[in-house]
Amino acid sequence: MTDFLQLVLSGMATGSIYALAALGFTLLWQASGTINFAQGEFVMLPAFMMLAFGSVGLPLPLAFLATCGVAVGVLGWAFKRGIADPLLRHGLMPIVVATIGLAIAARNGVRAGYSAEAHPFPGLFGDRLFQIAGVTVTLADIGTLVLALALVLATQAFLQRTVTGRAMQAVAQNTESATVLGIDVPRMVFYTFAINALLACAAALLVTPTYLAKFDMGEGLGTKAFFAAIIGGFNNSRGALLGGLIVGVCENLAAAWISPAYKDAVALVLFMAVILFKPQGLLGRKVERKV
Amino acid sequence: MIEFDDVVAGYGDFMILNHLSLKAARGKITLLLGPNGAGKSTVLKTLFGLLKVRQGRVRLDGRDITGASARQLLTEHGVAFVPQGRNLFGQLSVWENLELGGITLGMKTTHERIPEVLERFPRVRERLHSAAASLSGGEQKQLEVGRALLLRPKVLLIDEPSIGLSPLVVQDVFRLLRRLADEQGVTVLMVEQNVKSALKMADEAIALESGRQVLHRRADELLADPHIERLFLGGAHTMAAPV
Amino acid sequence: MKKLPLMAGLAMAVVLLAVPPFLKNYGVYLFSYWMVFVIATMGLNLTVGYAGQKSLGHAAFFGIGAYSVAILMQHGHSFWLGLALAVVGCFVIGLVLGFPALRVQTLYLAFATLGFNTAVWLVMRNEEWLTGGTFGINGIGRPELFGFSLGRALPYYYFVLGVTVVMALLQWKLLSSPWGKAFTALRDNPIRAESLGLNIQAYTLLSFAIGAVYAGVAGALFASLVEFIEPAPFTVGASIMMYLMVVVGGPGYFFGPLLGSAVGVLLPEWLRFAQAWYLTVFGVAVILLMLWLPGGLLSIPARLAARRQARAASAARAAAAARIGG
Amino acid sequence: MTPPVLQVADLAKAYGAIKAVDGVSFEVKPGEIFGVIGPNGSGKTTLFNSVLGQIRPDRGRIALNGRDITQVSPRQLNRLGVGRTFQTLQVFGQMTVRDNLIVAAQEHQGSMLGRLFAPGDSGLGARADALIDQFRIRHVAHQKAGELSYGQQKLVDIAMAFMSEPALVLLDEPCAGVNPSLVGGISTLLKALNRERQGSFVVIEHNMDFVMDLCHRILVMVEGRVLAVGTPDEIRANKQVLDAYLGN
Amino acid sequence: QAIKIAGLYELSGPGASAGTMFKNGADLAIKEINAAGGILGKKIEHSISDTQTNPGVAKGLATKAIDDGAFAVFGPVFSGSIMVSMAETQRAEVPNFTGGEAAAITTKGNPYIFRTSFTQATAMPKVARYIVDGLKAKSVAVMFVNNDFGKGGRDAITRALEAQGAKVVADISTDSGQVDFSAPVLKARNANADVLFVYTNEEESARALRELRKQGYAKPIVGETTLTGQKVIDLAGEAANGALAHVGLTVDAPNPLMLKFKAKFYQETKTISDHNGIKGYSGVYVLKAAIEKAGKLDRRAVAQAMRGLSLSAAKHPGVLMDVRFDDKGDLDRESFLVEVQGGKQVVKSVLPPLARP
Ligand SMILES: Nc1ncnc2c1ncn2[C@@H]1O[C@H](COP(=O)(O)OP(=O)(O)OP(=O)(O)O)[C@@H](O)[C@H]1O
Ligand SMILES: Nc1ncnc2c1ncn2[C@@H]1O[C@H](COP(=O)(O)OP(=O)(O)OP(=O)(O)O)[C@@H](O)[C@H]1O
Ligand SMILES: [Mg+2]
Ligand SMILES: [Mg+2]
Repeated sequence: MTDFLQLVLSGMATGSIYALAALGFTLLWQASGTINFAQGEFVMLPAFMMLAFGSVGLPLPLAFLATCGVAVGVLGWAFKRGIADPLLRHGLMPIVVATIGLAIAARNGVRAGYSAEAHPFPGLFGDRLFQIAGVTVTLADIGTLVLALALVLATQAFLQRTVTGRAMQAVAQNTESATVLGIDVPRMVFYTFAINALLACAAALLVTPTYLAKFDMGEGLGTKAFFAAIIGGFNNSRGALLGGLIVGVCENLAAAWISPAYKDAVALVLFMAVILFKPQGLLGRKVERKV
Repeated sequence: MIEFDDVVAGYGDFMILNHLSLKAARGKITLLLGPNGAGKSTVLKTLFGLLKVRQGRVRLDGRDITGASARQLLTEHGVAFVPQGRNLFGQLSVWENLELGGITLGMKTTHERIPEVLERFPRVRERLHSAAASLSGGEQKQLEVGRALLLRPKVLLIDEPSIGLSPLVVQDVFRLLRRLADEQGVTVLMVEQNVKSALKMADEAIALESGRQVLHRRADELLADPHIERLFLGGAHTMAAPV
Repeated sequence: MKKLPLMAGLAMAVVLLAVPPFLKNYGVYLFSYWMVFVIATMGLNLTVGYAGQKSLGHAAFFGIGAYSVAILMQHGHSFWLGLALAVVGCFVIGLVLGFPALRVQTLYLAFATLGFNTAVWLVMRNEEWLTGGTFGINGIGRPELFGFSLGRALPYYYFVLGVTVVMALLQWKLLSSPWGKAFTALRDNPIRAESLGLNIQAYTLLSFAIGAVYAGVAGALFASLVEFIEPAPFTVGASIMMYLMVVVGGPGYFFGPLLGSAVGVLLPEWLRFAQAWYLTVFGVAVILLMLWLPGGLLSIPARLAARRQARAASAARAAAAARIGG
Repeated sequence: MTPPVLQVADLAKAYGAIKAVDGVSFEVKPGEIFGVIGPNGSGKTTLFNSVLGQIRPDRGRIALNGRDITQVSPRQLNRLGVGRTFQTLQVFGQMTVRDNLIVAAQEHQGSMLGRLFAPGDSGLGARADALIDQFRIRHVAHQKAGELSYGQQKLVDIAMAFMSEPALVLLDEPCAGVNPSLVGGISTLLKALNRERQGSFVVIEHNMDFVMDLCHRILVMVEGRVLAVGTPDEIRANKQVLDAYLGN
Repeated sequence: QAIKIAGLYELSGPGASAGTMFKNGADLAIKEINAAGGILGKKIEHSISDTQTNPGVAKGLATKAIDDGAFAVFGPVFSGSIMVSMAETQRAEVPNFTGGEAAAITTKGNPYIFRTSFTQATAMPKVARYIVDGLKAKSVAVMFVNNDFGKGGRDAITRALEAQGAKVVADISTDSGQVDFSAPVLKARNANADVLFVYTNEEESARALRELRKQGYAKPIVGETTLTGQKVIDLAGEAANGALAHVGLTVDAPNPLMLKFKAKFYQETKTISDHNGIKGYSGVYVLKAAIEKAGKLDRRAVAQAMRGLSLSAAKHPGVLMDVRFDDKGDLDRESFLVEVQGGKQVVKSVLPPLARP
């Protein structure tokens, strides 16, 4: 039983990491109708930015704030101007491929320009251990989980409950109609990417102590986040959290009790089942009526 | 007054309006008629800043609005536009669609005005919290018209509102437009294929063919004209016999 | 109009035939590598570009083809048997993979195929008794054709080229038959297509299965080209690269895969002068390409044609307007 | 006696609390042009989609020429000779108008395997051209259907329904957005097909001139139920119908 | 004119860390040699290319190296890639130095392939001996990474342990890039073995060590070079303390040459070299010695000279440690048993080569 709890708790900690990365996917899908294959790199870049700010002597919180600033400019504004604006109206394919290109460029740019090594990253929560019912958890585990939860709920509330959030969704669903209604489309698109950039920074802050700052850290993270987002439901931010936790926990249980070699397959089976029986995801809304 | 002066506009390299000039009087209801593909919708889209004006000028009450964006027209000139086809945010609820319709007004004003609109379109009120895409064709159109009225525009561009609306509702909408023009001096530029009913309520009519104005007359005159058929037929063709 | 693609194809064929003898082994190897990916992405182009099914699992079929040949040759069977198995195996598995496509569309389909790819990759990696696991399978030979050995680089290249041409002709025939229209209809509007009597289930499944066969054939050739395989070239990442090649080349354009694979295979090699930065440059090049031509490289001729057509239509319209006005 | 072409009995479909179609029964006789009218949201489109296998009705029975077709797929219905149009535009946007028409009938030519070896236009070019001329869309025949005006797309959509020469066609607001001259044309076409080939039609339409002139019988729906069925004259004289739908 | 050395390294993809280190090591050696006048009076020209950790690309690059007339080929490091590319270099009779540790590389009878480090087959018996004799363990749990490197090591250690009379009671597979080690650590804990043997790459080693500490694992943790590298210590922090490892090559060896190398490497690259850096560096010096022994720039003669080549660090400082090659291309030299103490590798004992020259 303790074993089980240990696995579940650890899985939830890992899962909340997936959830944070998945949150970006669901946000972009709901608010701009795109999929960003560079989402993992969007987490990796702020991690390195924070390291860079740290190396010139900024303490972590300041480095984080500075990184947020830079990220909103680069991953938000520049991404919007450089990639989203010209490509959004051409449908999904070109922008998806552009983000694949971006992922390749970012990953290899960091590798060539900085280093191919993994770098340790200061943890936000210190290295404290707790014993709860015979189960060991770290402060970081709990902190990540709580913060992930908070971010997910905040994002969800923003999108669903504020007019700006809904205007962002409106732009994704029908840009021309949004224009006709006088919605400031470019600004909404910018908000979307700016928020995405901020979420990526937050994710980087929480994720990197475990993932380590490495040029290809985004690759694995991106894939897992993908799975998490689908299982939870792509058009729902809470889904990202649920999906992330499910993937994290299932992986752990499978690795311990089924087959470590096929542990990814368990998430996969789940994933297939969700896709086939509830394609909109566990918490996703069904898209209504086509004819 | 809406004024097109020698306007050239189109899609990519395909010019639909070739040196089009036309005028729609202020505070009047002007109909835009013509065969399918004449360029009626293109006129409205160009006017509303959705298509680029390649040549010529567009003026509104004497002010040059060539190249103005939709947002500017809406906020600075009080122009609202109901396009042809379906233009809702399908996955958002009816209520949310209405709210977004008033985004340029601020939420306070919008919330004050929404009940008024709902009263006018009771079918829409019944479905207030359903996703817009689940509405029937006519219900969706009603919602769209309502959403535009929320803005209390000074100029209303409306593209074939009668598509999908049942006869009673069409009458309602037409009557409403008439009142807006008469009581509030709203300028209405409307495209219609439902020619006879539309002419009955309109002030003037412009017929378009291949992107050219072929006629501009008073609506009542036109209605009385025995040759009216020819005008919106796009020449003298009728459909050939079946094979 | 129909002649233009044919002419371009012929010109390209001349280049492909005449240049390699003047290249060193490395050049020939690259050309072979390129052709292998042309075949694979031709299949993906059918599935994604023409039939509009979002597939991110193409590398799995590529791998199935490669392992078919590798495993059979390892056990002393001929390449040709492996190739046949690759074709049949991929067709059947492609059909099976098509089934999720009947239930889910667009984004979700992409995910399902991505999951399938991961599953296949896991099997390749873990079932050591069959696939050699991460140690891979070494010493895969090259076939003989009519008693003529294809072991050396140049003969093998011409063999691969020959297969490419055959596969291209088959696809050309397929696409110019009513099936081609059916696939496009399926892509544009499946609901309408079904109400017009199109068996969208069958066409969907077939678009996957036929696409998979192309990948399988390519995989078979790949195994013999590299003479060693392990699971790494068949990951989701590889599928994503293939998707990139199709989109960059121009999805739904017949010769798109030829150019797209050149971008995916040859461009990084050309960029090697940029040293450590060459992949960064490659990534940026892909972005710029998309910004310049969102419809892919082969949308240039289509764009020009569309422009010409639009100008003609404009002129016709202006003339009509003049008649009325006059 | 020949069975009705289309027989619908006690059909119902609800979305949550909304009874979109609520126990509708009617028959369409061979060679009949049957109109369906009713206020917005009265369930006409839902009725069509249920009959045509697009959505699954909650209850009810549908028969085509006496054969049960409840829950038969749209494709099979098409193969059984049922054509249709949709209320929303449904064309193949990336294909040319002519290809739209060809693809609309090609599945009726030979077997699937046979089509692999058939000529690109499946021998349907002439028929497509004839319809193109009839609907006066010759000048846009080689344009992409997605780049046409609303009315032009509507015409393509209707023409597609006739490509495979179906015995029964269900049309959902065919005249919406179509120029009056062509509305007359469509009317003429339907009448001629009806006369010459005994084609049966079910038409949803809000254009009363069209409906009254064309239809042999008309069904009026209100709130998912049948309010009245009758000849145009009967319907025009029905007080309830006037109140609910037609006005003055 | 110049001696062309073609370096085919994993500079991107999963092998990027290892490949970059190997490249940097080789590059440093080449710079030094050129500065000192080259080999037989000729300068070395180092052409570097990236295999993307993809065997198909590696094969092409090997072909290219041969097309370009490379005198010798360095790399790739990953076993899968070297398996493919060495077929090309063998066909062209070009000496090929690899960092791969898989046993299979030298069992194919390829006379042109040479290692720059132990195979797992030589290293593991040494570890096993220490586990059984030094730690008096009867049962061992093995945690390995599920790739060719990890599986090869797992097979070798299992064989070696069984030969020494210890039992492997748990066989725990982990993924490359795995983040959450709670399940494998739990399994290790539940196995209740006397010793845990961990054979994963550096980053995963660090994560495993952290999780082991988190779950309070108290038994000895033993590994190979990748368990106690400086990188691991940096990443795992305190959790690395107490980990034991058999290390073929470490910059912390009690060896002045090694310390000098460490400093130079740091100066060049601002990173601390791991075993791959040492492999690349010493490999180039081995080649130099072999060419000088052959006395001419003849590939076949150099390959011939490599057989049974025995080099002492005293005479050839660049090889850093005494080394001896056998006729298969495998090498033998002394190695170390280290423990992490206070965030540093401390050498506990020096293990002699298997066979003294
Ligand atoms: N998928 C759905 N989910 C929820 N409600 C639906 C759905 N489809 C239809 N409805 C509701 O069912 C009712 C009937 O709709 P239907 O489209 O059949 O009307 P209609 O008679 O065709 O109207 P119109 O003349 O406006 O096209 C409407 O109130 C509509 O809102
Ligand atoms: N998106 C587009 N791209 C290219 N051409 C277009 C596009 N939209 C319309 N057209 C062309 O422009 C011409 C005029 O279209 P428009 O929509 O203005 O016609 P309309 O008069 O509104 O017709 P309808 O009565 O059918 O709505 C048509 O010939 C059509 O082919
Ligand atoms: Mg129009
Ligand atoms: Mg309807």
